[in-house]
Amino acid sequence: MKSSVITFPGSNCDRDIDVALKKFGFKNRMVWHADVELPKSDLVVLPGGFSYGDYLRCGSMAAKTKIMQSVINFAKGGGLVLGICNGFQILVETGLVPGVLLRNKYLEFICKNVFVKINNKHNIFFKSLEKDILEFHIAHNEGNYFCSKDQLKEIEDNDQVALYYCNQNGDTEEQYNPNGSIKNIAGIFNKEKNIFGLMPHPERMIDKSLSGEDGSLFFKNLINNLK
Amino acid sequence: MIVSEQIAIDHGLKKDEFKKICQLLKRTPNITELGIFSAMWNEHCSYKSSKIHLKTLPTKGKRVIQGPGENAGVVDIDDGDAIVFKIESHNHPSFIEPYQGAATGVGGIMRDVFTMGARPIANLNSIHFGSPQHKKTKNLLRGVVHGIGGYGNCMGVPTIAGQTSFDSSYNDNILVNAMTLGLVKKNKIFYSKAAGLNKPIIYVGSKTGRDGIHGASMASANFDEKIEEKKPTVQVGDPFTEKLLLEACLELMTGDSIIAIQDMGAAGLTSSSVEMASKGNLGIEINLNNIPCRESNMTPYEIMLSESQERMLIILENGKEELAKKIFEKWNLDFAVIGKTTNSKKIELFFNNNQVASIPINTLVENSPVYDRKWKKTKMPRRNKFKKEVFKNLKIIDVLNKILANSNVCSKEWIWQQFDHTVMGDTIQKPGGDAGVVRIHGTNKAVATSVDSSAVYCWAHPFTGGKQIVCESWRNLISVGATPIALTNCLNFGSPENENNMGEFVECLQGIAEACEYLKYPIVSGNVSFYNQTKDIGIKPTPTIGGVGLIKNYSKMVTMEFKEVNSIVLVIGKTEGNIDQSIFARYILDEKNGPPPEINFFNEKNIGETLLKLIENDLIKSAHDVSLGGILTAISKMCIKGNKGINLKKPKLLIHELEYFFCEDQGRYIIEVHPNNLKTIKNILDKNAVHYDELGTINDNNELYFNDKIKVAIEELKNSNTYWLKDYMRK
Amino acid sequence: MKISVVITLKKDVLDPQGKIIQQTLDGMGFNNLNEIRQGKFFEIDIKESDPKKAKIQVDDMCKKLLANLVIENYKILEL
Amino acid sequence: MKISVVITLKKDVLDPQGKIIQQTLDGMGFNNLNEIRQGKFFEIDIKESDPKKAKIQVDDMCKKLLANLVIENYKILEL
Ligand SMILES: Nc1ncnc2c1ncn2[C@@H]1O[C@H](COP(=O)(O)OP(=O)(O)O)[C@@H](O)[C@H]1O
Ligand SMILES: [Mg+2]
Repeated sequence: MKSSVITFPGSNCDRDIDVALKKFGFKNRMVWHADVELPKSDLVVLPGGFSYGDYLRCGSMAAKTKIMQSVINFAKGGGLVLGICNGFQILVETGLVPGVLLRNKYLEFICKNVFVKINNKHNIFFKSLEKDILEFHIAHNEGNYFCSKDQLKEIEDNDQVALYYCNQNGDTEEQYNPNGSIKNIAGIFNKEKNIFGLMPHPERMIDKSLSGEDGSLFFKNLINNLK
Repeated sequence: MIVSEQIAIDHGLKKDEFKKICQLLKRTPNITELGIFSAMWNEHCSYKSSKIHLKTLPTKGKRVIQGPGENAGVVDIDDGDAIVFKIESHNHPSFIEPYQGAATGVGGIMRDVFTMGARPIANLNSIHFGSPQHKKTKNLLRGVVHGIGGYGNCMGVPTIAGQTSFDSSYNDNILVNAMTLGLVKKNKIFYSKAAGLNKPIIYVGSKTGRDGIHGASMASANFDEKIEEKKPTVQVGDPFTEKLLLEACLELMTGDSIIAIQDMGAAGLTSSSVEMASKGNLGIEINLNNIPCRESNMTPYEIMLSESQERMLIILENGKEELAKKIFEKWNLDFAVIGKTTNSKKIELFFNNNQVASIPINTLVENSPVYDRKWKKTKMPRRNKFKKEVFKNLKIIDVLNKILANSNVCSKEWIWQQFDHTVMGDTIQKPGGDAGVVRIHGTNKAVATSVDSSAVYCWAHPFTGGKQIVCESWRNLISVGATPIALTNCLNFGSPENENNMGEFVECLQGIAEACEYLKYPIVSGNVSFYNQTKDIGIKPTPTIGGVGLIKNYSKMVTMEFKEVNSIVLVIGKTEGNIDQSIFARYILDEKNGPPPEINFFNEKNIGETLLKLIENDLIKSAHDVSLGGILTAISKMCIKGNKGINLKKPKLLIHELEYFFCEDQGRYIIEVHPNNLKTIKNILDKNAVHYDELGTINDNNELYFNDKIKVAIEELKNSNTYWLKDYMRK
Repeated sequence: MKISVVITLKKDVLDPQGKIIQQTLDGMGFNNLNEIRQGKFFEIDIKESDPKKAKIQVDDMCKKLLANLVIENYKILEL
Repeated sequence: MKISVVITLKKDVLDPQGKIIQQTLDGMGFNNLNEIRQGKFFEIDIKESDPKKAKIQVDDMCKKLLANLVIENYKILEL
């Protein structure tokens, strides 16, 4: 399976995701933001970090790069796109997934482990994943997901919510919401579910010496589903 | 402009110093030259008050590749790998503009590290604020934390450890010390020594603006009411540009184009160019019209003294200009050839085809003033005799809850959760433990690091306090299973012109030096920050130690949380019950006088090395050094983190249980061991003459019991420990 | 010429920054605030001396980059 | 009543955001920009109907919290 990770100026989880993808069997290529062509890929990943310093709005300037036009074309043609953290913010700014990501509720950057509940397994990202609740890791300043009421209804009607913040039992009360996201939303699909944006960093959970190993489950499952 | 003595004084120079400048030059300097002298001769750059004392520090060791004298120290961690590290202060700017002050402090120290060719792999910080009740404290704390996170997080370097304290002596002079560790191949280290004639000097990074002109002088000026006037000297950081600069520099460093490289830190272009020339015993010629400037009409004076951030000076091999330019343009950074090395041994500056400065380098460096300041010895304070009655009305659980919630003991999670501590995917011990630990990417090795200071002990008796902080640093590394290698230090003190403050400096340094010597724990880099005071009162002396240790096989790393029910818990090292200067005495008994706890070097070394041996042999399940708050505080934290209870029994000793559980006698660790290993462990401890007390057994009902009677839920202890700071900040 | 733009969050969009600032001000004794909303301000210095043309361009910048019209409104000011 | 405040960076203070925004706009084809500076905008809804009094209060808020006078200027607008 071939994957491509786009490096924008200011991306800083590009190496981490490269390590993770390779660990679970992807043949990964790093793609520089100034490139125009996207290599042939089964998966394109927009990594975490602070593209363009997160200045103006997170992801806003990366969304205007040439390479993103290729990614948009790839996605619109049904290609698989994963946006993690800053990558999610970029997806939102391009309009590939709905909504926006505002500053966290207390205006504090949050770096910690959280639990997320998988809402929907009828998609290539989560199909056949044995667990329903995953321990993931977040590290962001702007992960407070927001959309209008109408949009929310549409998102829910189309089953586009991918992940909710919860506790280890899967309860999704407000108190398990780290950043103020509407309805505890941690990740969103596009309508067709080939584009997935999430705030947590599964690539930081791929080794028992690190914060946990549920990221391994995610990547293993993804590459199996792709085969 | 004619430079008068008054102008020199306004630049922070003393009358004598101005006279000496005129003598050295055999003429009166012009304003640009005066600016350069004032920057190079001020305390921050010249170390004029500290130099003679710093020379006494042990700086050599079998793993030391580079000691003090470069942008950062370098130590060998085997297999051709080396760690570059240093700590630096950014105190005064952080008080004036906490966000930008702290942010640029972090940016500055990272540049010091990647200047040497190392990719930063961990950040730390040591931050000290006034009393929580003081009206400025909350905003300063918030600003500093946001600033550290704002810069470090954006850079994608994990902040894995740090230290935070509150003390009213910092009310009007907070401390912000930032430390960075970088990883480099031993044979690819870059230095700042110029070499060769007619080599092109290039400028890269951001443009030069009017930021922080006189920032370096500000760091050495007394803090007084005139602070308002000094305001515009604050620099604004641009972490995004720094990230690009990091990647661009590392890219250029893969080749062999660079002869020397130096970041522009304090006193910007002035100190970077002078230092490079001085080390190479060369001259340097710069055309100031070639400097990329942000504002129009900048004068030579402004260009030379600007402290704009995210800039580097590089001396290239001839003919490499195009290659370098391509790389920096790819990263969208400014690039300019601004001059060349010469054999004049002078710094010569040109502007609009006129020479605007010509100063022999040695007058700026070797001939800068050196002072042997007067200093006063601190007497060892008398010990307090506490009557047993004072303990009578105290309930141990109440005392414990109070201590756990004390601003200096409580969990600092609110702070470190705002720092990305997991980016780069190698953090195997995050903040909140004894030391942060990151793996060396792709190997079985890891480095452990921590920052420590004990201003209260240093204030009570500087010499003892100096010894203590080095030992505490050493203990923190050992607690996670790391062999201490070397340290960096940031010496935050009051005015060197005050005999008491100077005495604190000298004696702390003596203590530090003795401890380093005994423990074979050399100092490889550091920084001095004087004039930390408001009006005439200096801060409590706050030397900060940043320690680095090596874990050869990270599967052996130890953490502090209790792991398993039925494990036996021991304290190793002897408990005598000296409570003077403990948090218990100062905070619960309200007794602020008395001597700090003594250090016994032999025990310190012996116990530490024995514990390392036990860890090496997989005999330790968890470990934590005993520090602020004594045994019971240490154990409570281990319970809280591990979500386990414990049945404690006080050993039959003559001292009172409050003294036993809350004293801060040095050189002790709490360890958790499997019952099956107890005998083996006791044998090893006995054989090595390490004293131990058996304290109890870990239980599964999440409660802490004393002698089977008194009990408290771990949940309650946890609340005491975690809520104070969050409540304080969010209210 | 210089043109100024103000970008504000739409009415029904949550403004965490404004909220916290309001709370902080309240804690400082400013307790007669109904609401504070934070926005962005841009001063754009453009090589164009015809105000009409300049405005058209700035309008275009707002639409294409400066504002996210999903959540924000913009207003070009004459200061 | 509602009062608006604009907070801008002082003249010689670096504006990293403005710089990158300008570069991005340039890349998007807006290449006649001299400079862009970013600032903050606040809309303050205050329980005070006397404009003079309201302004005095807002001025106080700016000094004490909203602006950092070390690097920023503020201006109370009449919109
Ligand atoms: N307290 C100290 N202990 C050991 N070395 C020190 C100390 N203070 C400064 N040094 C050394 O002096 C040199 C100059 O330090 P400094 O001016 O802070 O560096 P920089 O120019 O990178 O800011 C450095 O090599 C530093 O390691
Ligand atoms: Mg340096």
